[in-house]
Amino acid sequence: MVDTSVALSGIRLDNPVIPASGTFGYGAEFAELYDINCLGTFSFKGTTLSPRFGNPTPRIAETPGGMLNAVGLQNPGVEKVIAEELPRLREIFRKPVMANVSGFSIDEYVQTCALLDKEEQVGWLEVNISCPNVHGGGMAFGSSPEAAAEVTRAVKAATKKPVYMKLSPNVTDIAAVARACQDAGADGVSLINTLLAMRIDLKTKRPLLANGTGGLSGPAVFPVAVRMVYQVYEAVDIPIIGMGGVSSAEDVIEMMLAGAAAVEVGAANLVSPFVCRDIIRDLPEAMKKYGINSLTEIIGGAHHG
Amino acid sequence: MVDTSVALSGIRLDNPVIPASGTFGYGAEFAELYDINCLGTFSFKGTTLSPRFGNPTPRIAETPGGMLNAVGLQNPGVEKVIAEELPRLREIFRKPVMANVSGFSIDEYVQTCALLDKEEQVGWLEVNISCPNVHGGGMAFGSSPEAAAEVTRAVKAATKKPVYMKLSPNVTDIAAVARACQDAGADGVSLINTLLAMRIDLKTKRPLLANGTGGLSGPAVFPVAVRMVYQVYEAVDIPIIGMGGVSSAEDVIEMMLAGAAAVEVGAANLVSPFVCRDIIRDLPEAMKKYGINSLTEIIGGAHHG
Amino acid sequence: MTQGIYRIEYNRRLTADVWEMRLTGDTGAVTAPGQFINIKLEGLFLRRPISICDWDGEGITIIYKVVGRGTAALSGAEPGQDLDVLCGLGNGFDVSKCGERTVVIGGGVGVPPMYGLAKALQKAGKTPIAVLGFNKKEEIFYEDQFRALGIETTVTTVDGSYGVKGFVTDALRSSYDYFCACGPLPMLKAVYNATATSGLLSFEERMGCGFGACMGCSCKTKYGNKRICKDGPVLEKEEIIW
Amino acid sequence: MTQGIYRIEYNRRLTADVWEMRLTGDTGAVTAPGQFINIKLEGLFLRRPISICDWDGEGITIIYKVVGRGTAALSGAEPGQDLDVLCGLGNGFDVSKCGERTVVIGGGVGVPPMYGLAKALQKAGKTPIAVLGFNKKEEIFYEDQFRALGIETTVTTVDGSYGVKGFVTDALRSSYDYFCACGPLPMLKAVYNATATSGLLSFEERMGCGFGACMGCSCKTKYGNKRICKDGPVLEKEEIIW
Ligand SMILES: Cc1cc2nc3c(=O)[nH]c(=O)nc-3n(C[C@H](O)[C@H](O)[C@H](O)COP(=O)(O)OP(=O)(O)OC[C@H]3O[C@@H](n4cnc5c(N)ncnc54)[C@H](O)[C@@H]3O)c2cc1C
Ligand SMILES: Cc1cc2nc3c(=O)[nH]c(=O)nc-3n(C[C@H](O)[C@H](O)[C@H](O)COP(=O)(O)OP(=O)(O)OC[C@H]3O[C@@H](n4cnc5c(N)ncnc54)[C@H](O)[C@@H]3O)c2cc1C
Ligand SMILES: Cc1cc2nc3c(=O)[nH]c(=O)nc-3n(C[C@H](O)[C@H](O)[C@H](O)COP(=O)(O)O)c2cc1C
Ligand SMILES: Cc1cc2nc3c(=O)[nH]c(=O)nc-3n(C[C@H](O)[C@H](O)[C@H](O)COP(=O)(O)O)c2cc1C
Ligand code: FES
Ligand code: FES
Repeated sequence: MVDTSVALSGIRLDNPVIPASGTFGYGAEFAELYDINCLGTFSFKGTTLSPRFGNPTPRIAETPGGMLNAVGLQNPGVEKVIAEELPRLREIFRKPVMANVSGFSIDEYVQTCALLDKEEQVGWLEVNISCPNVHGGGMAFGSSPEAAAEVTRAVKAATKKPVYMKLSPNVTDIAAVARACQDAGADGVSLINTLLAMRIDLKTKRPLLANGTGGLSGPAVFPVAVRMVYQVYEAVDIPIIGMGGVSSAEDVIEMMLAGAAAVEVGAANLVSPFVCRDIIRDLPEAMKKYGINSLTEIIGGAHHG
Repeated sequence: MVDTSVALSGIRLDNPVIPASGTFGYGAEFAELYDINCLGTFSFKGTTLSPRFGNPTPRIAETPGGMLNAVGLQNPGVEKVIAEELPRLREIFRKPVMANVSGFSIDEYVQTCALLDKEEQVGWLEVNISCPNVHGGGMAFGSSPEAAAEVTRAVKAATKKPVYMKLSPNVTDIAAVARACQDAGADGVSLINTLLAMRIDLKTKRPLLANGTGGLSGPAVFPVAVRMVYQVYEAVDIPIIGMGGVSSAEDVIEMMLAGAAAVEVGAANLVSPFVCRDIIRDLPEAMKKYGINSLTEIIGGAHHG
Repeated sequence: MTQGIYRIEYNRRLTADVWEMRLTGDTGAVTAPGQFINIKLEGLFLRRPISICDWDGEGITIIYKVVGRGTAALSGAEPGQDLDVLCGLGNGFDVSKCGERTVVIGGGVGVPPMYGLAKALQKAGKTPIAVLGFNKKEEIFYEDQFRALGIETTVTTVDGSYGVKGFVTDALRSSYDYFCACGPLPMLKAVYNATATSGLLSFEERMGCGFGACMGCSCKTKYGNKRICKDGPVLEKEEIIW
Repeated sequence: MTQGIYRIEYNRRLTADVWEMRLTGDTGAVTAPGQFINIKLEGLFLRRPISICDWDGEGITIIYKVVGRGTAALSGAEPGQDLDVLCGLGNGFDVSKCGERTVVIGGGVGVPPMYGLAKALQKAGKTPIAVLGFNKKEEIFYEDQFRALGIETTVTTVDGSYGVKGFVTDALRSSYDYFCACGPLPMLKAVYNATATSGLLSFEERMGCGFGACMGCSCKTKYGNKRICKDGPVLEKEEIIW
């Protein structure tokens, strides 16, 4: 019997597989398809203080081996999430959930986190300082170690839940940002968010997305994500949640060897709605194939020896 | 009749298609396959002052929609390039060639460029300050506007040929680096070099490439490259050579709409050795399909309107 | 919604660039006309959404126009080949809302879902009439199939090369008590403005998932934000903000 | 080198994970045994290099072991399917350098190029002998084909389940005046050390292009830097730095 369990800040997960924020809503669409209690946990849709419609459409574009999105953090706002989504979630998911939070000012991050801090069902806060699809916020905080540290400190003071800072890959030195988050008290880091990208429509000769740019994710970014997880692992001692292009049990193992304590799966859910269930099903066999008894033991394995 | 010609710093190219440095050697392998005089020009293998063997193997890995390389600038050194490769090239290519130059100190860049400056066959210098596969140089110069400007100034003082600075995508703000190059006298910028990335071998549980990390290129990076060309176009007035994942005539047009005055094709040459010839063949029909009479007229077209 | 493997029974050209494909497989998830399927194609990341034109216990008929890489690949697929399909997506047309004499209006590749809808209306004991709009004679398809249902069918062509010259709105002459429409945005707007009755309109949007997970396809309505893929593609005339 | 479309004539299993495939197409670019082809597979970016086992005017035979996604896809390919192939890559074995009594030594999937080499040596009027190494009896392939050439053939198995127990070097007993070897690196090293004569060794390396353009496969030799794909895969014993 292989052991797929891992731990994130003292909370045990049956397995490291976590649907990524923005690709799993608040769980309801997938609960219609399979019992989502098989998941390690999931990270719910990026939630902000006020309700947001997000960007105009088109918000989605296809790219080689991946996709662009410029959803722009559409969500009903934290109060409605607490009042409506979490009670609904309780019916379909009995594990602690990861609350993904975005903001446009430090104050907003703090208020949103403070409200979610009271929710028993929330296991961790994943603080997104890396959304490339909203102007005047999001990614800016993730672009410099100082700003990232400032958000971290402020949020940490507002909650007792473990705080995972979600980092942007659109930086020269992601390890420096991760280290700043750790020094400011973060319990962990999550990476990567999407790579800032663009497609142009040859027919209209204008950017395809209404927002101009969008965030690239999917298999195309996998090797960039592995590299960043690997670099951050050398820079910090807190757990890393690795993501970016993961679509198979093998990808999960590769991400963990690079240094991830758990792994999120994003875009793959959109094209293969059962992918997380299937990855969890496939993990034990893949572990056996590569001589792995315990996933916890392989975290950062590529750094040793 | 559509017009595929473009100009780079006063030198006219029959078409904007340029095989990218490191994927076309010094032309000989491809001249065995087709008449390479159909090309706009080509950028020869990154050349350094001294001969280099480069990194240990494996240097190559497959990724979803792309590849990693960690060749590490293997080349015979500038003197041998001038003494042996350029005379050989003269036999097979009668157009000005783009000389791609790397270095590990400003002095090395300067010396190498000064030597190539004397070669009539060299039309442009493409100064690579963005190689992610060599330690203690290369990418470091491309990671900060100040360092990039310093190399630019030094090289400009050493040559009368137009100087194109080749930029790294592994930065927070590529437009700032491009602007610094322009301000320091660059005649143009070339982007993008490869994205720093990694694969891990599940069997050995170690990084697959002997060098650890490598550079990601191929279709996977195309939307990131388009976005960066678009951003740089808004920041500078000098010509941009766009590249990253280009594999078809449509991709060339998309890159030019984003702001590229000419387009390099890299990884695609390795898997489809005739791809540049085919792109050049396909361009007129693709232009007609999208109502384009002159490629020069569409440069940066996605920014207008 | 279900995910399943569907076998191509046939794949035939209807016009220069419009194809009809019959897929054999589980249709248990189809609950209403106007729903769509989402097709995975080798080498492309996102699935391609195509409306269900007709369905029965054994399979589904779709009609698609070749516009890009995905639909081009689809047109090259051979009978006997298997496709990975998400089936039964979207709300579809609510037949119970439709009147006794509902006009179903299709434009171009908006025609296909109207065929399944017309059949469903008949099954519900109603008497639909059809208006099908095309650019020109060569692009017309499925007129005979509508007529074979015994439905009063008017075809319009923009260039007047066949049927009524003009747009679908130029053919809304017979009396009707409800309308259902699917087609390009300008057509939907024209129908919205030309019709006096209530009705249902089916929309398109670029989709990430097609089943409500990504918020890629959201639009604002008078009834709140909706996802075209899950809360649509069919919206009520009354909720549309134009 | 040429790029061409090759049709799969057959694709059959030789052992649990080793397959033999015959490809029909232009073989004009093949100039020597030990050259290889580079195969494009749908959904994979890099081509996959596989040695030419045998060839004639109509096509090529290859033998490959399923080790990853590419070779797995190859094993699923059906007769009649077309493959995009770069043909005639690498230097191959120079038969003129070989002695009258050359021992051709193959280990595992290093055996295939030795078959074409053995035939070429015979054609050149020489009398090759063969030593073929496998792990165990179940993994043996092509012994009969070598014997059918009328060649003195010794098979070794590591576990002794067939033929000589041990490694290929344990079977280098007959006298020989030259050797050619292809197989895993440890085998090549052992052969290098065990042989007293000159010889040629064929190497593997991860490749970007396979035709000398990318410097992905370089190695250092006593004669200077070489690209395994273009200046190799066959190197002379004397130039190898070990
Ligand atoms: C609910 C719904 C039902 C549809 N039903 C039909 C139908 O029955 N028959 C038919 O011919 N077409 C239909 N379409 C349009 C069809 O989805 C597109 O023509 C198709 O996706 C184009 O794919 P492509 O790869 O050929 O084009 P590309 O332009 O290469 O596609 C690139 C990306 O853009 C998306 N895209 C391009 N055009 C559209 C579009 N018009 N709507 C949504 N996404 C688009 C693609 O899905 C893909 O993600 C429908 C669209 C939707 C949303
Ligand atoms: C000149 C040459 C001749 C060869 N001839 C044969 C042959 O006749 N029969 C045979 O079974 N195998 C042969 N190989 C090895 C064969 O190329 C690999 O087994 C194959 O590429 C694995 O691909 P994959 O997708 O199944 O494995 P994956 O591990 O998924 O491949 C991932 C990447 O690594 C590369 N790779 C993996 N293993 C090797 C390897 N051993 N050598 C080079 N690249 C590798 C692949 O080409 C691909 O780019 C030869 C290799 C070379 C270089
Ligand atoms: C449609 C879509 C919406 C997303 N929304 C969010 C979000 O609200 N908050 C967030 O932190 N990340 C968001 N992301 C980023 C993902 O959580 C993830 O970091 C990224 O997509 C990389 O993983 P992947 O390659 O597996 O998709 C979104 C991604 C997609 C594709
Ligand atoms: C094998 C390989 C070698 C490369 N060597 C160089 C080099 O020597 N100098 C350089 O400036 N860029 C080098 N590059 C980067 C390419 O020129 C190009 O910037 C990059 O690959 C992006 O383009 P692509 O996606 O079309 O490959 C190399 C790329 C590859 C794949
Ligand atoms: S396409 Fe994903 S929610 Fe509609
Ligand atoms: S693989 Fe490209 S030079 Fe050998």
